[in-house]
Amino acid sequence: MSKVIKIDINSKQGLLDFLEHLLSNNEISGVMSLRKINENGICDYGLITEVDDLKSIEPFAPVMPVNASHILSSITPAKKPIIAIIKPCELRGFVERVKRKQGSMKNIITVSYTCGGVLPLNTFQSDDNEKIVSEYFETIKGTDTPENVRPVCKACEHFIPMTADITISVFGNKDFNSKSCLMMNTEQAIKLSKSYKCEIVEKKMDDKLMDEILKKRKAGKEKLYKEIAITKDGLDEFVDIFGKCIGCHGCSRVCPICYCTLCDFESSNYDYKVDLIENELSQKDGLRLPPDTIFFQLGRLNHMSFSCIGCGQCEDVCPAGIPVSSIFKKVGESTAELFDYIPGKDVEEIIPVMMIKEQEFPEVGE
Amino acid sequence: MANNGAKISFKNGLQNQMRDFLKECMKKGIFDAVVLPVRVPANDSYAWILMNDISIVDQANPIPPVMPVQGAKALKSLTRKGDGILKIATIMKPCEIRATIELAKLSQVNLENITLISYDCPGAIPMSIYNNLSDDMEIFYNDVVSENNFVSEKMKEVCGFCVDFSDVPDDLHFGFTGLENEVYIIPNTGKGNSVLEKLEMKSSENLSQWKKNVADIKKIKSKNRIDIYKQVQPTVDGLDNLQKTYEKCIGCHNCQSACPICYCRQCFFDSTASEQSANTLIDIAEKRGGIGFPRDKIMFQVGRMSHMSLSCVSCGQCMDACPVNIPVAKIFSFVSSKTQNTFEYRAGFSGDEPIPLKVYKDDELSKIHEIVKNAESDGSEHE
Amino acid sequence: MKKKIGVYVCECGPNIASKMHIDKILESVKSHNSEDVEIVPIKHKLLCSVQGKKFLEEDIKKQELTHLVVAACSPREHNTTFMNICKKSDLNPYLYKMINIREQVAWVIPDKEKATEKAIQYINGGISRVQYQGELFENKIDAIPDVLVIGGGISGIESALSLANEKRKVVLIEKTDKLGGNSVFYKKLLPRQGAEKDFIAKKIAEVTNNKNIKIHLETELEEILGFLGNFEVTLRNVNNKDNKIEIKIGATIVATGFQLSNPTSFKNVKYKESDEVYTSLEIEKMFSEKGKILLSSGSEPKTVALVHCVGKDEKKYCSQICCNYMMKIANYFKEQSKEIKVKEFYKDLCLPNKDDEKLFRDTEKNGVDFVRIKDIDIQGNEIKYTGINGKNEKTKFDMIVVAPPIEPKAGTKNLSQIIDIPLDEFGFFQEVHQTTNPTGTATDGVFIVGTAQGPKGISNSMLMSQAVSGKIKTQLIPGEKIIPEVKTSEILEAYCMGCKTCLEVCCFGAIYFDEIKGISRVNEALCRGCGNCIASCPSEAIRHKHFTSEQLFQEVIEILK
Amino acid sequence: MEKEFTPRITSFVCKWCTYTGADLAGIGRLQYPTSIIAMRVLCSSRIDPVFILKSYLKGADGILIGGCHPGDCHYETGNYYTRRRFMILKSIFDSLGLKSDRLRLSWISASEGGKFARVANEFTEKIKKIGPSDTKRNMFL
Repeated sequence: MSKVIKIDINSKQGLLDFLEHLLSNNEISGVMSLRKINENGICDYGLITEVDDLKSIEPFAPVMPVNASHILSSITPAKKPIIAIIKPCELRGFVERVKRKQGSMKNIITVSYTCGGVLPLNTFQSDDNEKIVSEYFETIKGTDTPENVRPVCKACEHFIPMTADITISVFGNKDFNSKSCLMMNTEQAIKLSKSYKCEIVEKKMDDKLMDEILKKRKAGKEKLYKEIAITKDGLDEFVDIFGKCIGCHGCSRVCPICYCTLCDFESSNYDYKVDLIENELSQKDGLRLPPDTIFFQLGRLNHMSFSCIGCGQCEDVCPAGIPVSSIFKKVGESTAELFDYIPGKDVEEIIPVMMIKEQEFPEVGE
Repeated sequence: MANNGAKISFKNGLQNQMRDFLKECMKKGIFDAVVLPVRVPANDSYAWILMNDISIVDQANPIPPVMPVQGAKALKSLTRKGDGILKIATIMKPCEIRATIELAKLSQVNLENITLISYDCPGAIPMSIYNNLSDDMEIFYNDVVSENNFVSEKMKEVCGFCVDFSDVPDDLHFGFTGLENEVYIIPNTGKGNSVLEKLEMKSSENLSQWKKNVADIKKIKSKNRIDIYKQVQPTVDGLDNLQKTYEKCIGCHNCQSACPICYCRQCFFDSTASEQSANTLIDIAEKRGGIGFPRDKIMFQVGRMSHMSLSCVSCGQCMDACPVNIPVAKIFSFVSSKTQNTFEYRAGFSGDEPIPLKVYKDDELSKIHEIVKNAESDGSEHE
Repeated sequence: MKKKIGVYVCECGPNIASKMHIDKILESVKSHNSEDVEIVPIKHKLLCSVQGKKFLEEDIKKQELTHLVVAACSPREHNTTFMNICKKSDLNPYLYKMINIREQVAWVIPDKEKATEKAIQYINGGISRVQYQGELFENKIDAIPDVLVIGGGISGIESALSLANEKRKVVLIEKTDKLGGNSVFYKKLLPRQGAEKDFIAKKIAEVTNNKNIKIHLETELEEILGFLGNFEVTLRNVNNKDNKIEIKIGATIVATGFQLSNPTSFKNVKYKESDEVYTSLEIEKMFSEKGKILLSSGSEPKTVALVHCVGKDEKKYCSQICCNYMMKIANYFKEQSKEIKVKEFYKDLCLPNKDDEKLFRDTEKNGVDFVRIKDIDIQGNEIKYTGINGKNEKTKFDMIVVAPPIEPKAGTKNLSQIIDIPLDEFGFFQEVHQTTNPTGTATDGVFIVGTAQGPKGISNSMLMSQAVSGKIKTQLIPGEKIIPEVKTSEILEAYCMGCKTCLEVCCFGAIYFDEIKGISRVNEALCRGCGNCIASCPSEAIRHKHFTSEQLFQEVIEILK
Repeated sequence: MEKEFTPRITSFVCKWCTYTGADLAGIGRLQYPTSIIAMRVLCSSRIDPVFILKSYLKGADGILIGGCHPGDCHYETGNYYTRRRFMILKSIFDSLGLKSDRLRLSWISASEGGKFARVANEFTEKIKKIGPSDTKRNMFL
């Protein structure tokens, strides 16, 4: 049970009203949210500090131009309270970044919502934006995930925010367009809302409904994993998947987990003297140039897979159309499972590579 | 450019002819290895493969319908740390050769043991189109090559206005514009000459007809180019327009990493030097009422232009890699035509011509004196 | 500059020569010759001999080698030998690489052809790698030879005494108001320890009078910072915590000792204070003070039970000393009066020292009964036990003496946090390795001696103290500088993102966080060069000197050829 | 008949335990195949999984990591990290259908010369059974 603010206007307006109140009373210094930047519906993330500018926000827009955790990293530690309205996977991404000291939860009040999925950038930014988006919202009033969202979204089981201070019910909320419910999950949120005059009730999330969505998502996951399943041992299938990689490393740059200034795989460690390459050629019929194109994928998996939150950003920016995110999500689940780790679940949890347990994997090494 | 070349007639298609040519060279020990595009096992793309086995050459396609990785990048990965023992030849599209030459000037490629071969280029199909329809596109592109079609509309937009589809300072050039079932092998350098000599091929054929054919296509492309630049110009005119053009930019910097010229290990615009602290960002937001993310979209784009536009070869890779379909390549082509004109420089046209930013001349850029003078007099008026 | 790499293959007498074709090896390494590299392949009968060393030293100079590869025995045997030769020949010793073609080739591969092939591969790896090795310089730093000893028990006293001299001062701190620790209460030491109570008293007098030892009683450690040769230490008075002393020392010995566990904390021991049940230490105290062991009523006990192994099952370790001292106590009774009936109950007898067996036989001869038991219950003055034959018995005694396990001194946990040395599962200080390095700790320059490390008798404690003194004497020679580990990690500022992963995985506290720049940095003095941090860093922002990824990779590639 | 397949195995072993164990195998004149060439590092935790990957993709048929037994690490806890990292990599291999059998982690102490020889023999046999790594012939890697 948590305290819930009820407002009898649609969810977006309700949230807006709440934010306007907080901003104009200096309870917070800014709001970070998706906002519309032109009449075609294109959105970017904005940090808004003026009450008048709040009107442009599109807090629930089903698009992810950037994984917001990147932005939160750049504006934290914040000296004054900021409300960040982000998607559940972005929040989990941020939690993972905070664990790696790439951001701070200090003064960040997170607002998130049950998420119906994100449309690929190209779908969202099309000329039919308005129509596509309204269809999207119509669909997610029920428990079905829209067909045109990112493939990983259809397979996402973590559509309920894990650590948000305030949760809003969007996916599966049939009253989305008539009522607003802001669930205050933490002391910080309750304290913040004290000055806001409103009806407060005790309420719980509709577990049955959420279970129904979860069931469908699980089925979606099964389907996705079947599509990308590797059926035979050996390199061939793996090369089939990643063979078209052009080595642009766009996936790693947009990844909320990849936080390095310079990716190891772009460092001079991977520049070879020509005689080394020629020597390798002497043992093989042919050699791909640039070398290590596919190695990068395995290497990146090794560095971050256990923290992969499956946001799908990598897949969206891949110019070669590789199902990066689907693969990474699947592999990530297997590596995280080794340590009973759920990325983004708890900011206090230590990432698996930073700690050890003496009594684990007893069979390994023998 | 040479005035004479060797002429070969062929029956089984140009690509086969080119493969045979390479195989012959390898058999004779003229080249130890070649770098060629090979279709990947899943058939949905091409990869550059360095091969020394003649039988593998048959798997390669010297004129591939797409350009997933700019060839200059492949050569860079091979020879950035110097030349090797093997004599290596490569067949690449003209823009790839030009980028290679630019990179050589920046010490990113070592051409000592490399023989560059190019051809009259019919263009490349955008990756996103090829990816899903690769088999159809193969057939289509084969027809384009065999029909000698240099103005197909299915190609990347930059290809449509590429006036340099044939002009390229390669060692050897396969010229076939306007010819039917025959091709000129044109030696443009000493290296190219010696290859033909070793093959005992005489380059005695006069090229004037072919050159005229090329010039005809060039005319069409030139016109396209003027039209495109006219289109582009207003979209980047002034800060507001620039902002509007780039508003979709998500800051992924794919354009930069796909660019053959951007050779930096760490882009300046990704480095800590370009980072702003959280407090600074919040202060800016408070002053302006709000800020958008990612930050510095224009800074990155214009900054990148300032860094590399002099060497831009308009290969279009940036546009292919852009996940939000910003016409980056058209803009870069437009801007670099201006910057390169300023120094009467053409990127990748001559290995001997130094990159303008590496040298200076005493008596150049007379215009700037006027600009400085005008600025000064403006200043004095205000005083 | 052209690299000139000497490849010296040692025949090691017949050890290597008879197992492979050395000339073939010498011929094949020439394949590395190129425009930039010249290989000088040379074989020698026995490079580690006096002549061999002289030859190598002179040849490095004569040939003007820039790099050196020695293919011989295991580096465990002669790495240092050849490094020293490099130094003598003005070749940076980090431009040399040793290849083990004896233990790991000649001796494991009987087929001569195959052995040759493997040796070539192995040496090729070395040649490739050595070209990527860089010069490293041993950075000499000043070192303070003085030592801090924590704990004024017998281990601490012995450590202080064996270290202190004109050139090396010792600071000895003790939490209580007197020196001597537990042993000060012993009436007698065990027979083999020879001396009587005087032994302890004499040691205390010696340490008190030694002008090179400064003793602080009622003093504890507040803070310790630094590394081997350079520790900054703050001490404070136990009663007045503001009363602080700051000192600089080069090494620290932890000798905090033990205490006996409270016997009533074990489930099979139940008695009240009024009951005639004593711990061994209480008996020692009583005997020392009164000269006699009496019941609380003042009369002499007629029947005495000595119970070993109390709480051993719960503690899960053997205290090692109880059997010995219980026999000593049994003899106290017998000396006091032959009439006293003494029975010793034990589960296992622990008689590890060479004259323990004699003690046992003498005690038996003295009329002491030994009863081996499976289980025992002490309820007041009554003992219920199950004999080895499975029979249950019940007997009352006038006096019962129990030997509870020894356990780490109270405050050990607290100290472990201050000094940053982990404790083992039993709460004793964790040594580096029980077998190979029982006195070392995670921090170079901090040692553990005596029962602070684990249960042991006085003789073993003395042994440890003297051993550690020896170690310190060789590591910190007055007037000489020390050379910290050269093969350390270094963090490349530009690449570090400050995620602190390396900081978490480092066991030696050698990485700290630079708050201003928001990046991690290495304290090279503390770094032991294991390389764990390097593998933990996804950005490759850490470089392992002498084990760089590039160097290792060169070797891999060559071996994969 | 085809030439006998001699696997190429890269082995990284820690200086304190496994390397010493390997020496002991030699001192005891135990035999093991030429495929194992032990590369000495100070601690098994130095072995970045990326290194294992690199070896694999550059044509190693097998990769052997040798370290001290858990709890015996000369650097206290290094090998526990080795174990975690190894597990992550193994899991990735398994999920992608790459043969994780080609990777092996073994705890071999300084006194276990016999174990070193046994592991070297066993692992080589196993790799022989699996056959040459397909990384060697795949030119699209």
